[in-house]
Amino acid sequence: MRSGIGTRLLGTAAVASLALLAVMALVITPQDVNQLDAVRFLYIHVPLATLMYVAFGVTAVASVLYLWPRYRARKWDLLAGASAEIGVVVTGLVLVTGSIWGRTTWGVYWTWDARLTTTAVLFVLFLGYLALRRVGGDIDARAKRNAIAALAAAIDMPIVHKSVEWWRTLHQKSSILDEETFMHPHIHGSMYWTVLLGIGAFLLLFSWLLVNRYRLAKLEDRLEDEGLERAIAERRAEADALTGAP
Amino acid sequence: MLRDAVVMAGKDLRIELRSRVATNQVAPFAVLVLILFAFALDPDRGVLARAAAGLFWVAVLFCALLAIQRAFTVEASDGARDNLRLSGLDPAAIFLGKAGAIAAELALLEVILGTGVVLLYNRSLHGPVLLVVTCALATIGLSAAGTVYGALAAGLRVRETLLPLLLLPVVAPVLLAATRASEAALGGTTGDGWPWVRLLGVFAVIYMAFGVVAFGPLLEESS
Amino acid sequence: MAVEDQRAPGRTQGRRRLIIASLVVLAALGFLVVRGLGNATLYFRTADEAVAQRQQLGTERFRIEGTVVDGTVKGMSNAVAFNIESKGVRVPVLHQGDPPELFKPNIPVVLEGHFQGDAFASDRIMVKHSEDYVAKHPSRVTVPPSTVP
Amino acid sequence: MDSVVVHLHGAVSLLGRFPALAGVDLDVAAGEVLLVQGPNGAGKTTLLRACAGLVPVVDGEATVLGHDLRKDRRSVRRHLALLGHATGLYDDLTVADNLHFVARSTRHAAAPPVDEVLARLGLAGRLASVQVSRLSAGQRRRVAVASLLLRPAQLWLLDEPHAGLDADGRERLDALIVEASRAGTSVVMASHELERARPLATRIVTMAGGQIHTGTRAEVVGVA
Repeated sequence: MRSGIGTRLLGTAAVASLALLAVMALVITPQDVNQLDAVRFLYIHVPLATLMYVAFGVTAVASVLYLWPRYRARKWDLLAGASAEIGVVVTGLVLVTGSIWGRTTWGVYWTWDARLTTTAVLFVLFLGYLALRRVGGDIDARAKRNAIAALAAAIDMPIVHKSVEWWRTLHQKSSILDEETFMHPHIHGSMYWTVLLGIGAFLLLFSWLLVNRYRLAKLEDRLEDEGLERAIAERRAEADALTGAP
Repeated sequence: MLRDAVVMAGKDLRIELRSRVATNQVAPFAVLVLILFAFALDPDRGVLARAAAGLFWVAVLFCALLAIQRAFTVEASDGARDNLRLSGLDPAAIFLGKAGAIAAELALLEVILGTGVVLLYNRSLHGPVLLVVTCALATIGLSAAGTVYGALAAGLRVRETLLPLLLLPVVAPVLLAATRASEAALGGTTGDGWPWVRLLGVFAVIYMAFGVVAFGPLLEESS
Repeated sequence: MAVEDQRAPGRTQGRRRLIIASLVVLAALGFLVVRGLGNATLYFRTADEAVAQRQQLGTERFRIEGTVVDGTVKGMSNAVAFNIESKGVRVPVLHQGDPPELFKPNIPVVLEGHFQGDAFASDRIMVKHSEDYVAKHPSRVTVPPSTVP
Repeated sequence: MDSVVVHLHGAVSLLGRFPALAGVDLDVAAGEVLLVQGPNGAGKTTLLRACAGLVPVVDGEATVLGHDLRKDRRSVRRHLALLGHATGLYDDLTVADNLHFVARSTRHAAAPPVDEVLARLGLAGRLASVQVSRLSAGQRRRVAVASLLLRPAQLWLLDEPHAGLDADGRERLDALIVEASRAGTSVVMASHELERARPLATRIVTMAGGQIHTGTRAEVVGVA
């Protein structure tokens, strides 16, 4: 399984849009009236945060599909794992970029407000999930265990979110996904388009990473499968050796 | 199913009764945690009183971890898991029974710890109803989620280290909500506490439902 | 052996249980979403709420939020004094230490500290930004920073 | 009534990635006492665990007591009894506690009372109220054998049943096996102690390399 033309195009598109994003974010867009240059964190922090939800969303959906007997296939487990791995890295980056941005604008690296706490819990939840994935055992048992763990973490998320949303936040509200103001965005002119570009660029990057990580996982899995057929043959030969000719 | 659950819970509680691990090890550990907090924070008496609710629930959480580990170590030994699978007990009933036994142990520990908080931390009680409801729902939630994750980690070699990593973030809302509700109960502003009780109720209901469905597959995997 | 006919009910029972459990989970989450926002006074209190609860708060530590009133900011050596306002209620603030870089009049801030007399003694200023981003030198009108409704 | 209690054809079971059963063919009739012999690692234990519905059969046919194990390996379990290497007893409970738990959880109406079962294995009296952790290995084994009697078993799966038992315990066990088979219970036992197990068996098969070899050739090879 070599990477196909589609994947390569995807990779090229991701790199190109990231380059465009860099130019837009760092050169073309203006300073913010309050935040000055610090506003440029917007173009990386918001896309990363979007990616985080997408990645864990893919993990949750793939886990449901694995547990659904009609759709059960090992690929869903591999996809869930691949997406969660990227998701954890992205969440780490969300926390880092958020902290730096927070220090320059709010004046603090960290505060226990709703949004920050939820994200931190999300990070640890899926860190645990990845640790569980690395524990060995029978392949199908392992996949089922992983899927259950992912779902248990996923249904915890709305609870965590609500439990901390009863706090008011220091974090600003959503600027993009606000249906009332969708046509009159909270973000001004070129800044708005740059955020959208950023989300698009990072989604391309995510798809590219996911495709490659998933393909790698699949190859590893096939390696084990091929070993299995050989193992059955060897096992039978073991019997023949003991009982004379086959 | 309920009858099966009672059989299972009865067995687990009988094990605790005979081995006395809960009373001889976990309870002293809980009191020790309280004393250590008191020792560390005593110079600033105000801090201790203000943090009492949080410290109480952190101590409960530690004990819950120990109780869950213990509940599944018992099953992991010497083919007991096979016997459980062969027994014909409904997996949902096994879940309810185990969670029930853990909840009963935790309830006992909470009484001990609560007395300790009143004595050591110098707090008085204003809203007993709120406090009792909070403790009940938080305990059910903790044991339900803990039993799910205990079973998840039970067959694994690394369960001692994996269980806290998996469980603690999941029960973070319980810790938060129970602390806030208990603070309200201790401080006399019971009105502030009820929304948190609602959250505790939702958490307990969700993990009970999840455990009833998920325990079958969890018991199956790992041989 | 009367096993064949035992299995079928066992299976449908499992499926029914799964459906009921899923409904319970969804209902519980839905309940949380609909009824969740009971009281929202936990991360910070607005200036007017803090004044209304002045007696109860005593010298307890809490977070307070309000917009910095223009013309009240007085810098001192290693301290700054200003007023914050929320719903027409003003609270005088004395902050120990340097304010963050982006601190200026007419923006909402969250302060950590406690009441000292009628003034609020703060030791941490966090600048609260709105979700509005506006270019620094636009040809259009700037939107005033919003605070909690 | 189906007189074939166990029917395996080309059954494959994996332990992780290892094919412990590599295509097993086996039929066991009602009331039969089958002895499975074979060297260590031949797959005897996995065979018994697969029949008990504990290890999944991933390929071939597998029907036990009328249950297709490839579709559903859970519902067969309450109809059989397995005596494994591990006794599966709770160390902190007493002998009687353990048996009471088995009796209550299986809910088998026709099972003899626990006291009677204790007496049959020579565990009545003082021993019954001793914690299992204080028992000797042989005594633990007896308790595990006792729990067989509390299960509603149409099929007994015995893995090295004689191991660890003293002469008296072996006598009692042999009597139980004979009695059960007369009552129509099928018994499949894996054993290395052939001189003990052979007289009990109505049929003997040999296992090697995850497969069963029936007939004379296996007898001739006589792997033990």
